[in-house]
Amino acid sequence: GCSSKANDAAKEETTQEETTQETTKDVSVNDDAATKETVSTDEKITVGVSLLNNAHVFYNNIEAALVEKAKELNVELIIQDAAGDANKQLGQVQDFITQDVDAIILCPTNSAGSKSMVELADAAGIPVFTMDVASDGEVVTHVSTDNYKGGQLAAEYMANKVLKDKAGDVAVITYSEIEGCVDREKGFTDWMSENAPDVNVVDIQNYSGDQGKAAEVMQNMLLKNENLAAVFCVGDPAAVGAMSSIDAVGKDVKVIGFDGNPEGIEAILSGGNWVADIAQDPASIGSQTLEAVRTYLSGGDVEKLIPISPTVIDATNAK
Amino acid sequence: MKEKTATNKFSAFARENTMLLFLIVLFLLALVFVPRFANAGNLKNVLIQISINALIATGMTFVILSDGIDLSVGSVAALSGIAAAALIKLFPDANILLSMIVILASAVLVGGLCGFFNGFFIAKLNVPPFIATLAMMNVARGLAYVFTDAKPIFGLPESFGWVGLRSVGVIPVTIILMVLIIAIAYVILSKTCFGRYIYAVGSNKEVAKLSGINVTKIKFIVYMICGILAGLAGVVLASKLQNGQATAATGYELNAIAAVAMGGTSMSGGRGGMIQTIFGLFVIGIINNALSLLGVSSYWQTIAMGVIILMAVVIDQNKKD
Amino acid sequence: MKEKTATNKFSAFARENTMLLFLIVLFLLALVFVPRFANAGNLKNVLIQISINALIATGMTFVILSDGIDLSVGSVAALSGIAAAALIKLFPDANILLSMIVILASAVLVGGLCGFFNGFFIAKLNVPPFIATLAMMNVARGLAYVFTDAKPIFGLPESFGWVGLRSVGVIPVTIILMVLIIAIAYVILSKTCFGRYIYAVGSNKEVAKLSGINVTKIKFIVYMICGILAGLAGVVLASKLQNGQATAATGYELNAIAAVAMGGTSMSGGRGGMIQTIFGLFVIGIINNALSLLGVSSYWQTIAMGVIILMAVVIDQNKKD
Amino acid sequence: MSEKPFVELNNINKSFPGVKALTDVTINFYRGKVHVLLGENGAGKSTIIKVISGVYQADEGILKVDGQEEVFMNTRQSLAKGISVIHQELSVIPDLTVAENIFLGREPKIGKSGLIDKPKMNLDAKKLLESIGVKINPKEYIRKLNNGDKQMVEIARAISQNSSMVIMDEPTSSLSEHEVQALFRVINKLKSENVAIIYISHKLKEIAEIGDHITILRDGNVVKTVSLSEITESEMIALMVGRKMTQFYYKAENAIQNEVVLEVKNYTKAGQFEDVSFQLKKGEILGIAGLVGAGRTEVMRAVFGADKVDSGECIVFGQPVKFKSPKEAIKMGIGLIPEDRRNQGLLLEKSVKENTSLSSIYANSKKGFIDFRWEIDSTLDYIEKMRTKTPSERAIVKNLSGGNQQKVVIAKWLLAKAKILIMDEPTRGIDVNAKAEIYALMKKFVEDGGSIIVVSSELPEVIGVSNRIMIMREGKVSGILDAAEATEKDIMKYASIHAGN
Ligand SMILES: Nc1ncnc2c1ncn2[C@@H]1O[C@H](COP(=O)(O)OP(=O)(O)OP(=O)(O)O)[C@@H](O)[C@H]1O
Ligand SMILES: Nc1ncnc2c1ncn2[C@@H]1O[C@H](COP(=O)(O)OP(=O)(O)OP(=O)(O)O)[C@@H](O)[C@H]1O
Ligand SMILES: [Mg+2]
Ligand SMILES: [Mg+2]
Repeated sequence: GCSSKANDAAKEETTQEETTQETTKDVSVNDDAATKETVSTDEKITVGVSLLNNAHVFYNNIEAALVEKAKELNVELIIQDAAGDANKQLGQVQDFITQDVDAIILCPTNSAGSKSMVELADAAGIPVFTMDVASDGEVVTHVSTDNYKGGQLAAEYMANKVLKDKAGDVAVITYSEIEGCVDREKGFTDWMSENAPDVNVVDIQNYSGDQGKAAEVMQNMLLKNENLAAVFCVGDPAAVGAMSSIDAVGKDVKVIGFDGNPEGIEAILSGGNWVADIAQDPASIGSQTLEAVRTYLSGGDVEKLIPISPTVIDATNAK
Repeated sequence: MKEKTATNKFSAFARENTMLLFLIVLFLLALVFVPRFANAGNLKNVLIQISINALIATGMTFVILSDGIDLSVGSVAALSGIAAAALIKLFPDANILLSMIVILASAVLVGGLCGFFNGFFIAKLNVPPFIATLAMMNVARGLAYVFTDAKPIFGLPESFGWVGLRSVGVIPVTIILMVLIIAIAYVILSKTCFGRYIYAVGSNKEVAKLSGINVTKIKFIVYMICGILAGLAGVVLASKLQNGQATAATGYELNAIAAVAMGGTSMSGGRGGMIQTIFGLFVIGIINNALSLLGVSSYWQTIAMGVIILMAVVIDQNKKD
Repeated sequence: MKEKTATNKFSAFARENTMLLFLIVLFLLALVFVPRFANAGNLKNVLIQISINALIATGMTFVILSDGIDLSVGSVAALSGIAAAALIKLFPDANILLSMIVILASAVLVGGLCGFFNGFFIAKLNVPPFIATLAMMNVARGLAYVFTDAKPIFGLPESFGWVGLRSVGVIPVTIILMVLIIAIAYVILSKTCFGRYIYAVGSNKEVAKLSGINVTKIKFIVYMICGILAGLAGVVLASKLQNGQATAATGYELNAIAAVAMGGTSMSGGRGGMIQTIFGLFVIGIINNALSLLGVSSYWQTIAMGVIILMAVVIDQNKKD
Repeated sequence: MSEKPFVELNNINKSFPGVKALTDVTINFYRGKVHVLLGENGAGKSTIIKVISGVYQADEGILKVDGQEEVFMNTRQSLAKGISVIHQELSVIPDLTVAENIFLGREPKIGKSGLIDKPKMNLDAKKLLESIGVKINPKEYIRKLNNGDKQMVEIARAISQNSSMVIMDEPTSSLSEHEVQALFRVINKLKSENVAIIYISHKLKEIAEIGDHITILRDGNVVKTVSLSEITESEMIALMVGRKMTQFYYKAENAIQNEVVLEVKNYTKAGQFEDVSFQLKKGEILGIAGLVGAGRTEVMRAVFGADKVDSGECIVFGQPVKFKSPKEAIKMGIGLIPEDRRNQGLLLEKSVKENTSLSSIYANSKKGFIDFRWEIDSTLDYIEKMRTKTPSERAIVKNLSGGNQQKVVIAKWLLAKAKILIMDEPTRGIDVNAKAEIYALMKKFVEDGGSIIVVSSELPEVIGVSNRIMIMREGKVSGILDAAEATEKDIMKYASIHAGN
């Protein structure tokens, strides 16, 4: 799940307000609550889901949670994968509208791009819920991990528990093509510069989502920075790649990952250099979103924003 | 006896037009087996869904017919979309006309410039097309990231969405644009001397040159056209999604090439054309739409797409024996 | 007078070997301007870093020389890596020998099978290579996802990492493997009949056929080789990263083709070879390494890579005038 | 002919879409004999060869080799039965060396290793080439050779296969006299080794010199098979054409006017030609003779703007020009019929129509839009005028016989209204009848005010059609003769390397 958008709340609020003003001119966006038909709690409903990228385990975990929860809530799911392509996602939303679903759940490929999808759905009277990445369009509710916060957590853990005396050289392996990952990077570097003046972020390199590339980047980092003490990887695949290079030269450089994928947890438990991971909770994201859908369609109220907090996993709490 | 000729005629027609038959069979299968496929709204969706690829594939048809290839189209589309988005932000109150001017200008300037460089290296400096456009693919994508710092450019004026989102009457502007571009391309390729020259260059450069065709110029123009159409696809995409983003249109080059090649246009130039590309676009578009409506998992969609493309081409190939 | 001949000889040599000179200049520039580049450890790193691409590019050289292309190599690599990882999980206490057997078997079986299908469609059913391997690219990647559900297969025995992570003496196994494969490929292509036949087929299929060469068979084998080497790259990658993952090696086909083509091997077959591919691999490898050591931002790295590849080819091209 | 034939054809039929190429063809070929196939372009000669060698399979009929019925599916199978072919279209591989081409598929190996024994291969190739009297470096890449040398390489390959039958489909079309004599020595040697030879050529003199038996074909039918001693040249022509031919060379004597339409002064290009100067008058046919590799083609390409020159001037219709591309030359009314029609003259995959109209389509377009009516009409017009044998104007030129392909190239330039035609080996591979037609066309062309430069390695042709003859040797002009007085001997004296200074 390398892909959320961690706007600070203020920014997000204003964006959404602007949006509202603009769009009301043409399409009725906000008043779908009034026009919406309520469904009784046990009646079967159909929900279209477009996930950001099924190539990432994170979204598969969300999907698994959705499927699990769907049985419980008597929901029929139509799950599609946007493969990171906004245009493809738009096509899927169109298809959902054709299929006349009762609600749409999106993991938007990007915030701005999903606005028109939300508008399309609104025009067809179908409520939209977002997960993971917020939309600039007006949605019923948004459920997500705070990536920026996650980056801060990683920095905090590294400064306090990994480095000696809150000092040393550290590096980041980032994923520059993905907004959410850049937010993690920012959360990390911002926290360090504010709270740990003796920690130097000496290198930031991109792995483009490719483990193999992460291994190369790590090799070069190790060579460049002899005193490197720790690396923050914005995704677990980056950490896997980094670990292979660190192990190969046998240097003592600690790694903190992000995602909370099983391979990361196993590595932490095995007591190697991969010492901690920032875990998201895809299962909660999935199940809470679907619950919100059910509640909303039955006429209940739902929060506009349901935050799912990231947590730190290390040897003390990994299982 | 009469019957026999009828059958013969049909089988001759079938042999000549396997791709059309394949498309018809596919369409009928989808009509029968895919719920809601036959819906008028859905057929419109299919058209909208193929429109971006259609614009790129049209440019790609020119390039491939001339015995070239353009791998940079996806990146060029992204860069043009970004340029359009960045430009329109200067005019927050733009009306539709101004928006369209900005959109067109960005497509023509950015796409045209990228195409110009491709053409320059390929036609003038003899760099193999694969390499020149691979380099442009990197450069354009890199510039897109540098320019946006990987953040989408959003908060665009309403009017910017006209071409991507609105309709004239019941027909979406995107579809009108697509039909228009395809029609123009068809006419150019099959009715004009310039089109004929493209085929000649694609068939045999040396012969074309000795017959008095300015091969360098033709190649140049072909890459410019492809660049401009990629740019157009990029700005339509940006309009549709109401933002400009560096990751946009990633991998679209392969979709476009697939549409061109599976229709039956030869990858080594000189044979094929827009009709073939239209078949390719529809086959791919219908498969995508149908599988999506059927709710097939994305993994299986990938596999099915591969298998069906292969099937179409195998059937099409065997008629030639 | 003597001097003049020396200069002449040098300039003749330079004209013939621009790619070598380009590589030398690049290397010297990196030595001088890139801190820590000259480090022995780093030079080893460069070799390790190009090794995966080298394996794929070697197979790609065979295919391209025969006037084909293989877009499926990245997907095939991923699928083979997954197969190896899944297989080794059955033997948690595997020693190095067993691990290596598993690794080799996976590469040969999965890669070979994918190559077989590519070869079958291309050589037997006359499907254009671009389409056939594009289809395989989709199918293999789709299968990789279906098989793993996009979850990495991890928790592999220590011994599995031997080929990707360990060294024999000071030399990493990966490098040894790379050198071995390149050497074998070089001998096959330039010293054996089979190698000559590949050039003949790539140069002119019709004539090759008239000369009594079994063109179908040659094409078949070429895709099998490419598949197996892609598979090998995939298992080495899995060994290096100690897991098998469906997203692995995405986009590696373009890297491999770039290495082959920029070295000077003709994309339309018949001309070029392993020497050219080695140049291409090193130029790309050194640029990547140097830019990374210089701490150039990834966006600019993309751009610089595009520009330098283009430069190399332009210089190389102009010698021919 | 009491001996059993090596290859027997019994009632062979073969059709292509729209064409019946062979009808009930029955011929026997014997060991130790040279059997000539003669017929107009498109008569079916090459098709017979391709059926025998397994490139095509007969629709009906029986092919027997050494008394055994065979259906070859590819050339590997026919080769295995001892049948070697020198195909009409150059079939050598440009990206391999001479030696590699000769031994393609039969490379000498080091032990059983599969590694090629390159030194042995190069040495064998060298010996072989020497034995047929040509000097070609076995390590040279084919793409660097001229067509004549490429042809010799093919011949070397065919005879090195130690076959029981060697088939030669127009082997001499790109050879000069010297090489032709070398080839004939080879053929005689093969005969003495009891090899069966099928020989196809449009050059009647050669046929008479080398052949034992002859089969004359017309429209895919065998007209007659006789011993060569029992037939005269004019009988042959009558049989193949179906009528008597009265005139062969058509020389326009009185067309020449005083206006100089083209003047080349001191054309020089390093390594190719040096100090070439000549004039061409309106209504004149200037022949250019010389040995293979004399640089004639290079000069003509330079005049046409296809290649650059280092120095020199060119004046066209009184106007000094420096063509940067053929396009500019064409604008001034120059047309070039290249020597290699398959690679330089025709878009092989395209139709007769598209090829014919290629150079004039723009001039006859409506603001860039093709005038399809004009295209069809003018193509049909030229098909009729030139008697091009093609199923329709939409037929793909690749499927036309060689001679008919050449007619399409000529039609292209006639349609483009060229005022100066440069014809490089215009009748290569063309039957006598078509030749006569082309000569007639040339005559008409100059009489209508055009001028022609004709490059030809066939001395009778240069003498027969030209008004003046320029002879080149090793990139230089070695003499200019008046055709009315020139003899073959004179020309050879100026052309050959040993003569003079
Ligand atoms: N592959 C093909 N497809 C269609 N028609 C063909 C094909 N090959 C040959 N033909 C036709 O068959 C006829 C015989 O052709 P062939 O090449 O045997 O003539 P030829 O006697 O060798 O003539 P030339 O002297 O010009 O070489 C011609 O009409 C030709 O157009
Ligand atoms: N592609 C090539 N590469 C290298 N040398 C060449 C090439 N083509 C021709 N030559 C050489 O250039 C010289 C001139 O060749 P050119 O073909 O102009 O001669 P020509 O008089 O027209 O002979 P021909 O009778 O073969 O047409 C010859 O020495 C020839 O070997
Ligand atoms: Mg013939
Ligand atoms: Mg010549």
